[in-house]
Amino acid sequence: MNIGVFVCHCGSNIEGTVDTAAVAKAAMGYPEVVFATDTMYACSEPGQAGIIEAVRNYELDGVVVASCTPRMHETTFRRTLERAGLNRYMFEMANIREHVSWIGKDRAANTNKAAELVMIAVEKLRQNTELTAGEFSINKRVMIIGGGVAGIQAALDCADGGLEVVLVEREPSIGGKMSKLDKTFPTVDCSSCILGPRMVDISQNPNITLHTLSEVESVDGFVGNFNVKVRRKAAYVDWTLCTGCGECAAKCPSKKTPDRFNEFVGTTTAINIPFPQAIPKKASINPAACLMLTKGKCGACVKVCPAGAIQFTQEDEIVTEEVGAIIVATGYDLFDFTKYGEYGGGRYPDVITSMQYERLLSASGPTEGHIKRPSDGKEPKDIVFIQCVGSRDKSIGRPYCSGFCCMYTAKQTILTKDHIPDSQSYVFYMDIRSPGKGYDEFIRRAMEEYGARYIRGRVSAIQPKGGRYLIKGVNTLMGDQVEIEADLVVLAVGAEASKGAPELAEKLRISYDSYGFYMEGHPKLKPVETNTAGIYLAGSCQGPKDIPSSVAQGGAAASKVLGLFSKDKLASDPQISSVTLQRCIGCAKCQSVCPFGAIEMTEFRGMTKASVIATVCQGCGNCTSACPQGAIQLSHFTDNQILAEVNALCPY
Amino acid sequence: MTRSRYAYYPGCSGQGTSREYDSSTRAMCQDLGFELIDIPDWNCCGSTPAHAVDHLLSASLVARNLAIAEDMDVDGIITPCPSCLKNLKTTQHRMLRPEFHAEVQKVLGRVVRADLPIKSVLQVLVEDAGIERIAQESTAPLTGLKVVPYYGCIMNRPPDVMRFDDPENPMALDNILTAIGIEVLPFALKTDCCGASLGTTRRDVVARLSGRVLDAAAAAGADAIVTACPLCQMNLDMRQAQINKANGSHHRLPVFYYSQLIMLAAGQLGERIGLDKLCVSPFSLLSSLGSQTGEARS
Amino acid sequence: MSVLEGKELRIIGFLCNWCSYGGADTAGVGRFAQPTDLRIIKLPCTGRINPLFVVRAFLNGADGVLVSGCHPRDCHYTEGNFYARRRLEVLRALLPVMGIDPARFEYTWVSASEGQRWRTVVEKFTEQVHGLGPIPAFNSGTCLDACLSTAISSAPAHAAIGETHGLST
Amino acid sequence: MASRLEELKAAVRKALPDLDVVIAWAAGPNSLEHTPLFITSEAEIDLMTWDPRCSQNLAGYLPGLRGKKVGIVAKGCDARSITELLQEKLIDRGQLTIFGLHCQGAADPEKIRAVAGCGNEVESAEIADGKLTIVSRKGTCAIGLENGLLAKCFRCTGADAQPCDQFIGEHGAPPALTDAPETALDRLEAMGMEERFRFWEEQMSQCIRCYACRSACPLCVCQDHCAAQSREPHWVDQTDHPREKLMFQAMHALHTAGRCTECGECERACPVGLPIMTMKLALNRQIKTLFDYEAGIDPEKTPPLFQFRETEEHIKERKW
Repeated sequence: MNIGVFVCHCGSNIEGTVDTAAVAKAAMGYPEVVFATDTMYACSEPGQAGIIEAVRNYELDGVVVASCTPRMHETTFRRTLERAGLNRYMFEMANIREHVSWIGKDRAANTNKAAELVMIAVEKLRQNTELTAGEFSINKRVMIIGGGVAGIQAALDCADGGLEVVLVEREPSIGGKMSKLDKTFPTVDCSSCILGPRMVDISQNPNITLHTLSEVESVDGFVGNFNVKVRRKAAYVDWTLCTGCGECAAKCPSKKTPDRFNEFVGTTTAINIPFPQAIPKKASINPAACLMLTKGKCGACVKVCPAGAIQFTQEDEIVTEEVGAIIVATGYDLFDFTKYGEYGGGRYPDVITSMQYERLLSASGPTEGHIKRPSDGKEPKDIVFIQCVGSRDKSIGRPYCSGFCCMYTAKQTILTKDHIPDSQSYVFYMDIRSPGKGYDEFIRRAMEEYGARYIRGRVSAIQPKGGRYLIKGVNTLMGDQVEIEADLVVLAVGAEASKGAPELAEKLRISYDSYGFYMEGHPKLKPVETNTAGIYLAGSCQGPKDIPSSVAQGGAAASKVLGLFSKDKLASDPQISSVTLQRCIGCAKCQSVCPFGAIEMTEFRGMTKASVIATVCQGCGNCTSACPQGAIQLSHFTDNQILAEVNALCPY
Repeated sequence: MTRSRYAYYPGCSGQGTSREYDSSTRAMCQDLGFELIDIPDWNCCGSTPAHAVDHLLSASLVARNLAIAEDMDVDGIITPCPSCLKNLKTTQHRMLRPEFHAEVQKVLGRVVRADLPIKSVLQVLVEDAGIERIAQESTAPLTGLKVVPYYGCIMNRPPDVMRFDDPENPMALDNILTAIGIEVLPFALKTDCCGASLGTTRRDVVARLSGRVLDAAAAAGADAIVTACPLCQMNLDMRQAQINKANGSHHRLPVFYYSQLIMLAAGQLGERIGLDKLCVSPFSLLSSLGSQTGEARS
Repeated sequence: MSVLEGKELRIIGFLCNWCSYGGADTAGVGRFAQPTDLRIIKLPCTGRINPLFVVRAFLNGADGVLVSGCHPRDCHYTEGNFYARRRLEVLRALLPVMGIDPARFEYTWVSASEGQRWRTVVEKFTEQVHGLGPIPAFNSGTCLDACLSTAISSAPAHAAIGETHGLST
Repeated sequence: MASRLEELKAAVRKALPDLDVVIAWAAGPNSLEHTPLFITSEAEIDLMTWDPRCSQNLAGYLPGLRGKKVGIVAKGCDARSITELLQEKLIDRGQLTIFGLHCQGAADPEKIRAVAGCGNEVESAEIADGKLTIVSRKGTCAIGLENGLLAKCFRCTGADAQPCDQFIGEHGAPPALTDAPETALDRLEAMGMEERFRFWEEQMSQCIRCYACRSACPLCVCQDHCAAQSREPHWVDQTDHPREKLMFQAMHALHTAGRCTECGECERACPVGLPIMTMKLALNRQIKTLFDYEAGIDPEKTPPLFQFRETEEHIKERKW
């Protein structure tokens, strides 16, 4: 093997503290190195030309570049090798910038270190093999998990792009959090008026299969060929028959059923359609509240249903969907404010969450859009809004900013004034965060046109006082204590990861942060990708987002999928594991530790042998570490390559 | 219940303004089988003034008491006064820092381990004796009495130092009082400040803060307020007239120490309970509850 | 020996490509000065680390070995570091029995963003190893072995290291 | 004993027709240890024997016989190896018939020679009621059996074979043994680090690299593919140097970590008597404390290094 070594100056970045010429000189002494030189900018056009020329002149069949981190230019140089007619994998990099010249001043020590890093790169390269990416076909269907605004956008864009779409939603209707909102900032236009039509489009688009009241049970397979089991929970209503007329709800006797959709302000019936614009507009029964399902008597709905759709015997069913990509848009949940003792820990009826307040504001809400105190139904005059409840607070494990609370609080003060002209809103805030188009102007309007009083400071206690509430806090701008008496307190509760997010992440094999939000592929450059090929993120499941950003991400994720599906075949990374059959004794230890189920046990001349499913293997090498006799090896990270590096560094 | 032998730190007020708290506490502990041994030659904990000016000074004042207690072969140190408790525990907390620990020992000129458990009498009551035990002891439950429990602001704060009960909505007193037949009303101002340390310097503040507590108690429909803190008790009881004057209110709310009520419920009367030491007389209220406790008058 | 006599000790780092190698890069980009002893071997994942690599390094005369990967739950391959943690904890028990001071070996988790933390780890570990000094070397071995090793040490690769070493003195 | 043996023979005789082979023990050339017996025909049954000299763990032969219907005679400790092999699906329970025995300890020839001081010229030996009577050129001497047992008997976790298809005789407790002999691990832990290193350097320089330890280990299932003798991968080189021999011992210990049942075959088989179980004992101890796991107990469990917990309660990670 003829190896060429190129030691980069990177201007003065490396040359400044490393004697690159000396490193090149040392490299000439390494096994199989036939050419070594230092070069000003290896990645520049002339630099790459130099490499190509050397490959030709010295009949190199392997190249080592000592420069910056491989994360920076590995692909650049692999392409250079291809242009020179070599296999792109006959290449190794020695990181002598980030790991040497930038972290040490001692030129002698740096030079020695750089020379050794080049040496281990050479030792590794000596045992590299030419690799070629394999190809596999893809199933051009996409599954979208979560029917909130992000999921809806993604679904519509994919469907318009001609893809078959499967949309899975946990609740009986799509719409997500947005469908619960009354108005949206900063335009104060009606939430359901802008979301409603999109929801209808979903139901009418022939390319979209909708599974509501459904959850993902398990996910197998890999990019291009996922196999997803979906649990369709029993609605106790045959939706193929149900016309959504609502007769059943009208007659249902158990009227005290807690109303999930209305955030438990007000009640609903055991059988119901969550809200007027629900998609699909189908009734479903809450088994915990239904007299028939709990006590075995009633059946009022059966009597009135003109379609005869009620089916108390209905059971969960598992449907299997085969898709090539998955977009996760499972959204967020609201922080449980009862953790805050000083806000009454949930003991005071008129201390409510911002989402509950939205329902009070909403014309389709439990109060037909009249703001009434939950305790006595009176119209509140003085309303205190407290921001950052469950945001930016280390003490309760929520150090992050939920991003949208400042804006929706301002919106709610404006709506409050519209509903009750003689009302007064007070807002306790820490900082105002309104970095969006028209956002800060909107906050100003709330303050200046609608007279919301903004007080910079935290609230120390909420105490009932003669049917009202005394809110004690501090005004950090005035530097004194404030006390406000109010009829209603609205807590701007922050966003937290959707319930069950970690469990879903494990099924999908994607990673999540310590708060349960899903990890994007790269914080800047891969905002909607995950580290698992073929799985994308949209909306608040990746971190709190307002509607515009969620919609944008939904679209972005869709375009990623369309891009992925624009090819008929996908290339698989060839740096994967492979089995030496005669060494394999079929003990299946590799199979048991593979995180991706990429190893299957097969029969070979009557013996059990492990074999790697090339398209599933992600190249982590866990199997290689687990195989006692080293029968399964991860190419380009084989035992011998790593041993060669160790032996080079520690020659006894 | 295991043997409990405690070093007892009465605190200054126990010698003066809250004699009845001290005596009823001792009586209560005796009945419940705690062995209290006064820390010999104990000194003032420094209360609020000391730590306001110098942490080392305030810590050293406390540490001397800890040191003495450490020679006593006891299970821990207990005190009825939350203010003393705060100083004792804060000092112990601060002395977790080796440098500070060393400094304090230098000042004292002796070794202080500062590792004895330090608890309020209330905490010991709940944790060692237990609510059931107290319920058993109450032979003459104070049925019909309606009270609000007032814990004051420092009993459970700061939580990571005090490590007892909920800082925002404590329940220890509520549970004990309920156990002895008293009706405990929900009370949002449980942990508000009464203005304690400003008692002499800023009466207006006390009038406002303590006044609010009295108003809220009355509004809640309470016959009386129950405290576990000499300073709270003093402000609400001794200064009640002042406060009424300042706020134009007309409260006549007896302010009990919980220890007094436990003893009453246990059928104990007389000197040790010191009901006669309360400024707002509780006797008419108690007699209205029926003959048994009414005899308290005698 | 290529180690700069009296100046450096031989410390080998096995780093996962996704988190810790990136963390080391971040430290570099931040110009966080670090001791020069460490030589980093890049692996896809800590799950690729066979504890025997560490044993081999020590038997070959490494004075310290440092393993670093993604924080638990952040593994690029979701599970690799969980397996690694178990394997390395078991290794931790083997080393002292072999007469290799366990303080010569550490494993930790450093994310791609934790450049500052990486510097701390490298500084502390290097200091720790210098505290222990060079690892005891085998002094026995047969004549055949002796011949072999002289043969090896006169092989070109090591001659070259000799030169770079020459440069440094 | 005799009656037990007859019971055992009867059981084997009954089962033999449905089996390809039964692995048992026969009196060996050396009267202090019995040797394996592979029974394929009725006639061979009479060669069987059973007493404390049946020290060898026969489980090691099972993976090699995979695919055949095999019967095996097992002591309590042997059964742990069988459990481990079952757990790793290296043998098939359906193909296996286990004749379980209650063991009162397995004899250690070296120790006996030492204790009895009879050297290698043993002519015959008799075991009767806990006593071992040895006739050698030096004359006749008797020692208490408990003084001639293998070190592992002092760590016995169960004298009765479990799992087992046919149990011969009554169940019972392990032999009541006191003052376990000092192990190399005990000695080692009394030393400083460098001293330990020198200890191994010295021990390993005696190793003749015969790999008897590997061949005897019932869990060394890599057979002809042992990584110690391959170039791909090339973990150990053939240099005759303690470093390489120690490397192999470390490899054996790590490959059997969480799988080793401490059956002691490796040490028993070592012709130069090196304390090569030491590392394995240390690892097992660590595995017990970290994962509360012992190998060869429950065939349903997965060895600890082939699974994980997201939060490992017993692992204290270093905070930097």
